[in-house]
Amino acid sequence: MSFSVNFPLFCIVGSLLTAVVSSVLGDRWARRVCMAMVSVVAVLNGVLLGYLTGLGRSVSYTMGHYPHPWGNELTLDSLEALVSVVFSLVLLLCLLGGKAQLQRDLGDRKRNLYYVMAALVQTSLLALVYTNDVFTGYVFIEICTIASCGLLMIRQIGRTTLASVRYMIFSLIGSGLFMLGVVFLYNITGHLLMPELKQTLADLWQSGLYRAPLLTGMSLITIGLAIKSGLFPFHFWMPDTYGYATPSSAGILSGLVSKGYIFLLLKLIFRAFGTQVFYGAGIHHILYLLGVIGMVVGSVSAIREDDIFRMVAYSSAAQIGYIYMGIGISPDLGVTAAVYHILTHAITKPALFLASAQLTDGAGGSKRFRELQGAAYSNWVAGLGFSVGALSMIGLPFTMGLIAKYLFARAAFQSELKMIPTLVVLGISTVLNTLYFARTILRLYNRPKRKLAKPCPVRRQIPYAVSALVLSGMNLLLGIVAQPLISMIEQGLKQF
Amino acid sequence: MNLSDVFMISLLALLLLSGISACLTKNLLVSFIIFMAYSVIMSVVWALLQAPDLAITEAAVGAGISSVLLFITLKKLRDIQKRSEDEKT
Amino acid sequence: MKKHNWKQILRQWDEGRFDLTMALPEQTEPDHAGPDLPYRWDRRDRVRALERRELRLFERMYPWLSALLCVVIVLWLFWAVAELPAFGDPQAPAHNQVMERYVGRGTQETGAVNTVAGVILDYRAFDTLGESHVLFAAATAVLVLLMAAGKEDGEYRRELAIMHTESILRNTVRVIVPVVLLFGLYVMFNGHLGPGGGFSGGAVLGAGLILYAISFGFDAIERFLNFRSYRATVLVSLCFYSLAKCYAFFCGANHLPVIFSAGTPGRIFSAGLILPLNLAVGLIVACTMYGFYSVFKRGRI
Amino acid sequence: MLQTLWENRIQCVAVLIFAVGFSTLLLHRNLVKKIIGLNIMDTAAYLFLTSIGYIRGRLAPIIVGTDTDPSHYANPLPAGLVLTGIVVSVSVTALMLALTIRLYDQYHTLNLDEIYYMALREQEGGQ
Repeated sequence: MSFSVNFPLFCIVGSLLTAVVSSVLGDRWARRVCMAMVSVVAVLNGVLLGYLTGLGRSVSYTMGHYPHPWGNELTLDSLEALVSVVFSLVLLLCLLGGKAQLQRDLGDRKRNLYYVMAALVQTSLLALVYTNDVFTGYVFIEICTIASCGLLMIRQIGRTTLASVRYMIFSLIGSGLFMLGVVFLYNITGHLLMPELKQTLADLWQSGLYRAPLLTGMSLITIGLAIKSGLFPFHFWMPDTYGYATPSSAGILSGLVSKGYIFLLLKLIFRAFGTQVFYGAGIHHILYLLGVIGMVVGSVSAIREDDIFRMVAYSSAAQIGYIYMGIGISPDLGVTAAVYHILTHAITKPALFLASAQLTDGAGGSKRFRELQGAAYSNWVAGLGFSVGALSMIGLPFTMGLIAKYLFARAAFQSELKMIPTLVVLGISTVLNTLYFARTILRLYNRPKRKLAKPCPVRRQIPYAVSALVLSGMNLLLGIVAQPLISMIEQGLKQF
Repeated sequence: MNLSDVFMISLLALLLLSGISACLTKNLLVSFIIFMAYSVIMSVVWALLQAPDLAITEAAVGAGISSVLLFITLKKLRDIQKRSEDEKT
Repeated sequence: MKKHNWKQILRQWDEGRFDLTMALPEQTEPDHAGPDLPYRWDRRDRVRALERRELRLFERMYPWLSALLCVVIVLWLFWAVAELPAFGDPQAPAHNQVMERYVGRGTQETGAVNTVAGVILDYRAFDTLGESHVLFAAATAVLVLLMAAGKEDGEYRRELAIMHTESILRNTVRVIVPVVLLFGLYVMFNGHLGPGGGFSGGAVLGAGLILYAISFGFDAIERFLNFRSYRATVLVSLCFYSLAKCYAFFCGANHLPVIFSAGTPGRIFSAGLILPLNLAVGLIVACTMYGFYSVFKRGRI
Repeated sequence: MLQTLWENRIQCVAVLIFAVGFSTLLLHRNLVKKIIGLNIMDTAAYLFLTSIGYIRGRLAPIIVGTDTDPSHYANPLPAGLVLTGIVVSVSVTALMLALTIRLYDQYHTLNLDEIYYMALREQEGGQ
């Protein structure tokens, strides 16, 4: 066995140590250490990805001397490595791209604590992606919740405190339900490790024993994670949370944290419940329905917003709907589309938030569209970043958005029942997306009558420019040559 | 049904009662005190369920530290209220 | 019925004020709001009035709504509970080979007489590693929130002056605090031999510190626990915890022997890593609990 | 069914308390009451979990002497999980209380909806 299977352990413990050490360092050093750690994590996971793709099967890594079902474990396979590479890269780019706003929004004394929270988010995302144990999932969900609340409320204006309270309340309801679901499943199976859980649940499903607790446990876990990731009826915390946080945090929360929960749900469906039991129980129909409604409702709300951040936040609610719709369609093609869309959204949404921040800064700090007229001329990088992101969200050719929509449509043809509604809603949603994103782009590139704001100095923009160009480049690259990524996801799902 | 069952059932009834009344009481201070009682009852229930580790922890954390934090918060809130009223007058 | 002015709708779309309710006739608009009057019944006003009415309605509905929700959840969960294995049944599925190994071979494998300590600090140590960082994360977040409140709150000094006159309280505390601290330490050190462990011991220790701080003031406690020593303790304990567990995980996964032996079960210096880990956890918990109190009380540690 | 419910009475009580805490957390407007509801909800889930570990007529899972026969002791795993959970819930409580203090400092009320309207008005006034 190659040495690289130890990398997830090193990444997780290393990020924990980074968080602890950053809390006593000064601002600059905390920043450097944290960025270095995140890049190292990205590289190590990349190496692991290479190894696991070659290996072609999943590996379970015991945390300690006791294999499952006795001790904690991690599972490593190519999909998990792929997702963690993307997550760490995006986290790095978020921290880089929002640097200017971070310096403005954070007080002097606690800037290092921001990096503590970022490192904790990184740890918990890695643990959520790699874990093979349901209860470990619960513990790291809590770390993730607290750390993301920290990222949110560290910019202390009234609205962020209010937003973090609402965020916390929804998250805690979600984790409470998740916990109760785990308790139910433990009660009827006696296992917390995923392989045994899957085996026992499949047996119980066959024999029909304990049917009610089984269904209850699964649905409680699903509802809990759906609430935490902001599926349709539970998306009310989103606009405030993403709209008032500092842009790096908005990018991290919308692009990574909610995706981490969804990935955990996928992992539970495949590894802990088993697709047969989960799809046999019919919970996916509810997810499908809520996802479809969320796609439309989120977009309609976004059209009605005249604040650019809140508009992007509502669009996030719509995109979460896409992902759940994919999970609801079918366990093979539908989930492939969902995973692809997780990556699309993780790459696109931070780019949009960071670009909006740059644009509003250039336009004198107002988030209204009226004042943003022609803002792209004073900051062409941000204009470019926003346009690429927006076009990808609409689903134009050469972007990841189009591929995601194609994959959803392909999955829809598998299911007779869901084909028509899926295609119709995809169409409606595309039109609605076009309505609000096209409007914004037109605004940005429409020369105002009054004089343009002065372009901001180039030196301060370099970190943002790097991050925007890399994010846009990734988006276009993976949109043009999508096939390797799709086959990687498909292969990964087979190993799941 | 023997004596320990009766004891357990009465504890459970008390637990339910204190849980509901802690949620429904209007006065915050009363609600905190009921919550403290709830934690103590919970720790006795856990001791009866053969989980002494939990009983110790719940007694220290639930009845001790959580409640202290709640009381300080209430104190803080009153201070803030008083300060803002002073500023008004 | 209002006639739609498409140009106007287009402009509103462009300005982000696009609203599907525009198509509806505006009944709520007051009659007097002509174009010559300065007051215009704005859309926001309409929404706000609507929401206020909703709020009042909700205020009245709250007990009923919550009762309804409660009943729905209870019925749903009762339906599930009714099928669960009976309480206290030794044949229940939860008591399977996992539990048998934890109890039957736990003492031999981990060296801990208290199998709960063996489970959380050896078999399932990764959970516990995460858990102590939950405490750390929460302490950091609380520090961020309440430090920003700015100047130190001088209120507690006045309270302390009142406390000084309460000699009964102070003398009681003087007697109780050493006992509480001693009990906390005992629970911490004894975690692998009897009920207790790092978390409970740390919580008791923290409660003792808080009691001391309440009656004797922070100045007394700062002689041995100020911000510097707080940070140093937490840093060292957490780093030790992470590194020790990382080493154990690494050895376990690669089938290497660890240098810590289980020792003779029942002795105080036994159970390999469990005793030092309990101490580390206990210090973290005690410091964090005291830190919560101190930050809440005066805005700093 | 009633027979099983009576046998599982601890779980039933836990479910009842969970529902009370859940609806308080979701529907009550006072932030501090929400926090109490949260704590009650969490402890109810832990009570449920602890009751799984209990086995009639067996002792706490602390080995007595050299008797390591698994059929003499209760299940240690639920206790370990609950221990983890309690610490998580006290951390979350502390964080929520700190948020409450900050919020009260800014808006001078604990009613979340009032706070929301005040924030909305503030935002519109700022434009």
